[in-house]
Amino acid sequence: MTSIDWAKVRADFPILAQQVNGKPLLYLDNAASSQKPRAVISALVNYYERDNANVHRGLHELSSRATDAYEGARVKVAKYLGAASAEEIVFTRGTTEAINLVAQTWGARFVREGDVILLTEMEHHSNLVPWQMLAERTGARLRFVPVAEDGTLALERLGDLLTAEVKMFAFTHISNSLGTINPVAELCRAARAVGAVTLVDAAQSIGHLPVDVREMGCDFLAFSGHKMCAPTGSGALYGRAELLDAMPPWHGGGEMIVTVSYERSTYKKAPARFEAGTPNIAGAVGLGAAVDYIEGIGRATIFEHDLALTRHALARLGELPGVRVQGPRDRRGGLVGFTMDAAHPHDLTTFADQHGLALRGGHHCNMPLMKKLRLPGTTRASFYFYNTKVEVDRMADILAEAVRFFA
Amino acid sequence: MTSIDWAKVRADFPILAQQVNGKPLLYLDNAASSQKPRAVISALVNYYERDNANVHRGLHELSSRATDAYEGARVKVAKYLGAASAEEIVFTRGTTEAINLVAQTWGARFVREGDVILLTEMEHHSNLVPWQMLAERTGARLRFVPVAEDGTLALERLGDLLTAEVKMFAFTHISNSLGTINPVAELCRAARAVGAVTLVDAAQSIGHLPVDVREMGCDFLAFSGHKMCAPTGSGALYGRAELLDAMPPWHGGGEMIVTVSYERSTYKKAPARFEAGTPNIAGAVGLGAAVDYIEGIGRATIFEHDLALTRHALARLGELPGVRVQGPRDRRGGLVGFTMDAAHPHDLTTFADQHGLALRGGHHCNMPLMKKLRLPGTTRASFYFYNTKVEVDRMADILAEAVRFFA
Amino acid sequence: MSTELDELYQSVILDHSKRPRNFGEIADGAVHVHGDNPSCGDEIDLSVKFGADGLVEDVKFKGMGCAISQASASLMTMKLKGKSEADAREMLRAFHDIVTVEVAEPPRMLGDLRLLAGVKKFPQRVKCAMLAWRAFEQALERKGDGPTVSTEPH
Amino acid sequence: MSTELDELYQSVILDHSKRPRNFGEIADGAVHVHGDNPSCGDEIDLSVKFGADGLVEDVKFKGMGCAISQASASLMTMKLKGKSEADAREMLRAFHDIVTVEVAEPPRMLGDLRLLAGVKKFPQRVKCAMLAWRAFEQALERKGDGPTVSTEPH
Ligand SMILES: Cc1ncc(COP(=O)(O)O)c(C=O)c1O
Ligand SMILES: Cc1ncc(COP(=O)(O)O)c(C=O)c1O
Repeated sequence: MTSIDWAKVRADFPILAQQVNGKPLLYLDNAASSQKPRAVISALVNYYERDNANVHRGLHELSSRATDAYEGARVKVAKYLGAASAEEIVFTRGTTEAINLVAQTWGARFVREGDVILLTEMEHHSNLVPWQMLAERTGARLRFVPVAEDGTLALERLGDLLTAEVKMFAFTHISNSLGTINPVAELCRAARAVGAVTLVDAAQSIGHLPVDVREMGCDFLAFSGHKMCAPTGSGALYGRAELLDAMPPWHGGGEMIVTVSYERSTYKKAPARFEAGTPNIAGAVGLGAAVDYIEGIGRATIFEHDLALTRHALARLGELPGVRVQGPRDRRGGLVGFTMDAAHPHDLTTFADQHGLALRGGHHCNMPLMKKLRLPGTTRASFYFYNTKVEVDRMADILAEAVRFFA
Repeated sequence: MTSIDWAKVRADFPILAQQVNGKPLLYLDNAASSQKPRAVISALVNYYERDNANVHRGLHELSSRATDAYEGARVKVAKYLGAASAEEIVFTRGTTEAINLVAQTWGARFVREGDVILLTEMEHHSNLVPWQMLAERTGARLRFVPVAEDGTLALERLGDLLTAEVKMFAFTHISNSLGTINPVAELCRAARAVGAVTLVDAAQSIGHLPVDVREMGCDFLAFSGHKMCAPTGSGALYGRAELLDAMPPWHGGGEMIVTVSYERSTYKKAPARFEAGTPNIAGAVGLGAAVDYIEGIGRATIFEHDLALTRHALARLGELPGVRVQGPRDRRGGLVGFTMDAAHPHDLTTFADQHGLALRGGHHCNMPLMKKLRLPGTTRASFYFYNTKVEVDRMADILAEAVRFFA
Repeated sequence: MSTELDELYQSVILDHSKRPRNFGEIADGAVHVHGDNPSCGDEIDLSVKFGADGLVEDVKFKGMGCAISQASASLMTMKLKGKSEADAREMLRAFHDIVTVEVAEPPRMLGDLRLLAGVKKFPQRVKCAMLAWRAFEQALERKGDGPTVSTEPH
Repeated sequence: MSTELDELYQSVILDHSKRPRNFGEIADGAVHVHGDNPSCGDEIDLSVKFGADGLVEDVKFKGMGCAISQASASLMTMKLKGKSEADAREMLRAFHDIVTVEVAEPPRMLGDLRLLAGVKKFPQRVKCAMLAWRAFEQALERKGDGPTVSTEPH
């Protein structure tokens, strides 16, 4: 087993040592956004107190340092994802921007009327709405891999759905409401067999378990830094070099051009081609620091830890009357969505908050899935490596109290 | 006169108290990016150490605090710009993203083949390339207000150029290579008279002099936070409410929708409509802190200060043999672009850097303008309120040494 | 235990949320309004029938959502019946006041609606309490249009 | 004064940058290559004429840019004349070495090009020193194609 001192790890997160509504903060809203360790906060402070300048354009010391820090972060992210080279990493504000970038540029070049974009019924709005917009612009059609009763994808339907008309198969690695871990390598293989390009939404997996784009065999992968200990406004798109270089540019502006005349411009190759204007330099530096921090613990270790908490949570929630957990029993990530007969998710979340417990209630940007499951939303507890078994017990006690309170 | 203790202000910027290449740092690359005061860095640290959570979606304490901080920053920015309401402020990564947003969404709805986009010959690539792309997509044409010999806009040509075919007139407030301050209110008035929409690129003016969208009478205004003491990755688009609400959505995803089914979605009004996904929350909070910091000094005061340095720099540069300052004599912002016969901008910038002096050399994302002026680029010194007259003298001494060195 | 929670979820409120009164739809001659809070998924379908005298003759609602939104809707329907437009508007104003600011003496006409004053300690829940009222406000706007069967798009 | 600067801008280098040798264009029978550093605007038009024996018969350049890029181009043209492809490639490799890493004894064949070793202290300027060489490398690639008049797109 691992020899991580989890208490010491937890102490790296200043925000956790506070009282909320008179109770110790019990932060279980990690699937929405994770907290930041001191190492990441310090990386930002150091950047601004020592190295800050604009990147790429300068021949002075600070500008060189800023550029090295920014490009160094790109190398870290590339390694973290198992990408073939740093040129395959485009920095974005997060998952949503990365998916929109693909839908707009790859989509403009490669999607035509009658083509099919295959999604799943469990996609976050961020991996659904951009494709709806692309379908509307191009006349392409959307298809969905159904979610089965047990919260997993109905893979037996894949043969029918993944036809030669499918140009893109975009799916989430881990469902943010059900917790389902999808068999991404298998899905990518199936897509490749019909010549479809794949995009993996790794928003929920990126900081939680080993993610390797070449093992997965995906063409694109999108993630957000803020869910993996990094600053808000950081994140990236991974794209296979061949695909990125075949895509038209996205935003026009400084840094993405080779030559500009008043009439026309020529564009750099990826990743610069897709990073017009001054980027979120400190955000990237913070993301690099988050990669280092997470790798210091180890993603396999984190997964093991989160899974242990999840199992314990499932056991404790199972004891509560009228509480029903959504999603599969096995192959699930570190989050638990559930309903409680006695209380609507919003009432339950308000109740929890008064006890210092941060949960999330609602549709979790999965409106159509909630409708399909005939749920008015769920309440979600999501774990990260700084959470403890004692916290899970405290959560269960608070929920038990809620059952009594709202009965 | 003002009673600002400039030495005390300067002490607010930790980065300035360092040696570079064995000499005290003399940072005169502010037009590329400004430095950050402790107040802004602390706002980031406080946000991450106390309040961090995802915005809008949560019913728990941290989420409320994060949402209040984020939306509070929007109110501050709205006031700072003199906008009619906070709903007119869309947070973006910076100027470039803001302009692309307008070119893509407003452009898609309102620009048709044969329409004209009017720009000026002094636009930064970020206010040129997005319009070239729009022109290519739609068949619209670009026209340019020429830059006259003295570095100002040839306003006598406006009558010919600003015809009824012009749908958009987009121009910079201050030229980032010439320093020219354009008569924005006059340009907006002229555009309104022919029914053209206006976009002001305020990248260089936003933290340097009073900017009021209603006094200007513009329809859109774009700026970057990183040039006004705020974090990288922050910035905003101001848009008149009526225009924003007439624009189609941009990126699809969480937070910008009202309802989502598998087939279609309906969208929120501005600004949420244009802010898909988790935004750069800390960036916005830092931008709000930068607004407070700058307003604490006063923009009129800052302008006065920067102008005094610029005048002094112009006088000192005038003494140097073979040094030619670009741009107008009067009505100019706090930056000076020049050429030196003895040295190419890159050699000069390297020379300066060895003396601790951060200058920028090159085309400054103004390639077509440099070509027109038959310059291989210029060297630029750009000032901010933490710079001093003593620093300008030191710069002049270093440049004098360069003249001798490269002679 | 948190007294704020006890004030927010008083037994009358929990009771109304579990067994809402006037739950259903008015078949004929009513103005129908659909309202929702997209960020939380609460929905309401309100039907309001105005009498020849302009008074609120009947109000019913269907909906799903949190206890606060359901209780507020249920209590509202009970209080609005028989009211004139002026009185109803006054009630709307008064109710909005008690869920957003400290009101020393909440008007008696609000009756049990006053029990929802606990909401003001929970700013994010104000929109839950107001959902039914916003729908009713729209019904008033469309009173002149006569009976409708369409629902309001967001 | 900074010794790094003195090493970077030795008098020979400044001299070549101000009065570049072999400045111009080869009219007939040459391979023409255009190269640039888009981020700084340095440009070069290189023409290389290969003899029947495969040796570099003549090299000329036109361009604008910083002292480093101009001096490097000027010195390069002087050294390449009469060289075989193998020798020229060896020289390219050796030159790249001295401007990027510490080389104890720079090969004598580089001649005055060794004066550009000061560049290695200035990593951002390496691309300036290499611009002419990258263009020459392209000319070698296209040697087999015979004389061209087109310029290379970026
Ligand atoms: C006039 C002008 N416009 C636009 C920009 C682009 O700003 P950003 O790179 O922050 O998007 C700049 C700064 O580089 C500028 O000076
Ligand atoms: C599965 C999934 N996809 C996409 C997103 C969107 O991420 P972001 O809001 O950081 O762009 C999220 C998080 O909200 C998510 O959980």
